[in-house]
Amino acid sequence: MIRLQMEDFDTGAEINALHSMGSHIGAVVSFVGFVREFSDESRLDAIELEHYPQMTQKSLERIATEAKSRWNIERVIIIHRIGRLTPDEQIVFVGVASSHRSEAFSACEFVIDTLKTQAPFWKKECFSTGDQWVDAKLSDTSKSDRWKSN
Amino acid sequence: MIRLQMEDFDTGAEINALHSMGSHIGAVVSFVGFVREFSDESRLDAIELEHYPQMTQKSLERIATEAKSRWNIERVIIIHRIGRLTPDEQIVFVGVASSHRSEAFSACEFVIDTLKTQAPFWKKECFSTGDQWVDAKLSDTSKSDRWKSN
Amino acid sequence: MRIKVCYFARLREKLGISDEIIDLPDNCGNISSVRAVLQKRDEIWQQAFASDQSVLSALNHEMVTSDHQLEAGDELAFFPPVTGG
Amino acid sequence: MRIKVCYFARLREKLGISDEIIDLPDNCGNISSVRAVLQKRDEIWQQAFASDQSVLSALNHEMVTSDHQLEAGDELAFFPPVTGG
Repeated sequence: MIRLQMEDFDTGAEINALHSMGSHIGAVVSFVGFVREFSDESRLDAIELEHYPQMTQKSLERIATEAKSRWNIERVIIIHRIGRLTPDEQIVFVGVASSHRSEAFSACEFVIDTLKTQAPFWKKECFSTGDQWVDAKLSDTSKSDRWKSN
Repeated sequence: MIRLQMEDFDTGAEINALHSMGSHIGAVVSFVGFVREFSDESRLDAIELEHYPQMTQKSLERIATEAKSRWNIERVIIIHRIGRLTPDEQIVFVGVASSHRSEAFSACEFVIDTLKTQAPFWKKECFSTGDQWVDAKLSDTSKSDRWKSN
Repeated sequence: MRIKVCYFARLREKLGISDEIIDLPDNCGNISSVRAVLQKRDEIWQQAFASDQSVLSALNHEMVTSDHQLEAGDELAFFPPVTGG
Repeated sequence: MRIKVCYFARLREKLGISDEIIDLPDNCGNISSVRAVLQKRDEIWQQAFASDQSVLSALNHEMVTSDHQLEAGDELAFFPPVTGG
């Protein structure tokens, strides 16, 4: 299940929802990403998340589908917020439910790593001194690439 | 932070607590384990969790400390329930906060894998036809052993 | 042939446009050719598309490489490397 | 010398005892020796400790192997492989 939204989400409720989707689910692994308070040395006022509306949903569904085809997992929930977010707010949730915990760990990490290099979101950091688009990180590319050889 | 308790816990609150422990924490990875409804083919009434009170806390602290020494992570929360739990109840929470998500994933999986073979808990499954101690799984031993060679 | 082209994020701001319809010669070919056409507009466009790595492409909402062929009615998008999550 | 011995879970139920104080010869040695002493009690104790793998040991609240030496005042625990989480 994919959700794109401006509003915040309730991590505990999502984890319970994942678990309640099947009677043999014993494990839920989740990742939550937050807006940091500082970027380098500067205090952030906010971030703004732009995305490509016609493509985003499809792109995240494709990532979830690939995770399900590669690992023995039951459900995936991806929630990504868009718009303006202030420090400490939640940005993204990836939750995976499975009867096998190691598969849930791999699938969850795969989804967030792949999202970071494939899903059409762009972050702008807003400082009191002006705005700045965030540069893509080389480390994200290598984390994502690592799943290709598996 | 280690907690052993009879009561349920609020996963979302724990994840928020982990995040609020530091301004540069961008990622929280968590694992939640649940009581399954069925064991093999039989419907469970409940499970009972016995532990070794003088040892349990120390054992979990040692696992959390080892995780912190091996990965660049900020905080670890481990919550394990004891006593009688019914199907769908939460048993265990492992949450790891970090500025680096891949370290958080590894540390979280290490903690739950190690807990499953090192922490002194024993599960008994209660069926309408009688009770049955759970056998340790060989797969848990191999998951735990895998961290030794890393 | 006619296609829609969209621009996002830093690229959108630099070029001052979020989307447009452009007419291409029928045998214009692949995405690289469109980039070449756009680069001829002016200095800003030339620079914006100068590096292959700093501009990614999606064709009909799928990430693709620049050698992908185009068809009439396609929606082509250009954007910087993504930074969500 | 005197030590405390604790039993947990399936082992506790099988033996019908959760803990006891036992007196050992001063040079009794290691955990294996204690196991040997306990196995002599009767058929049930003999069987319970028959397999090395099915009974783990903790000495003063740390998991240890059976070759660990004992000292007076130690708390020794025997239990089946753990199944928490």
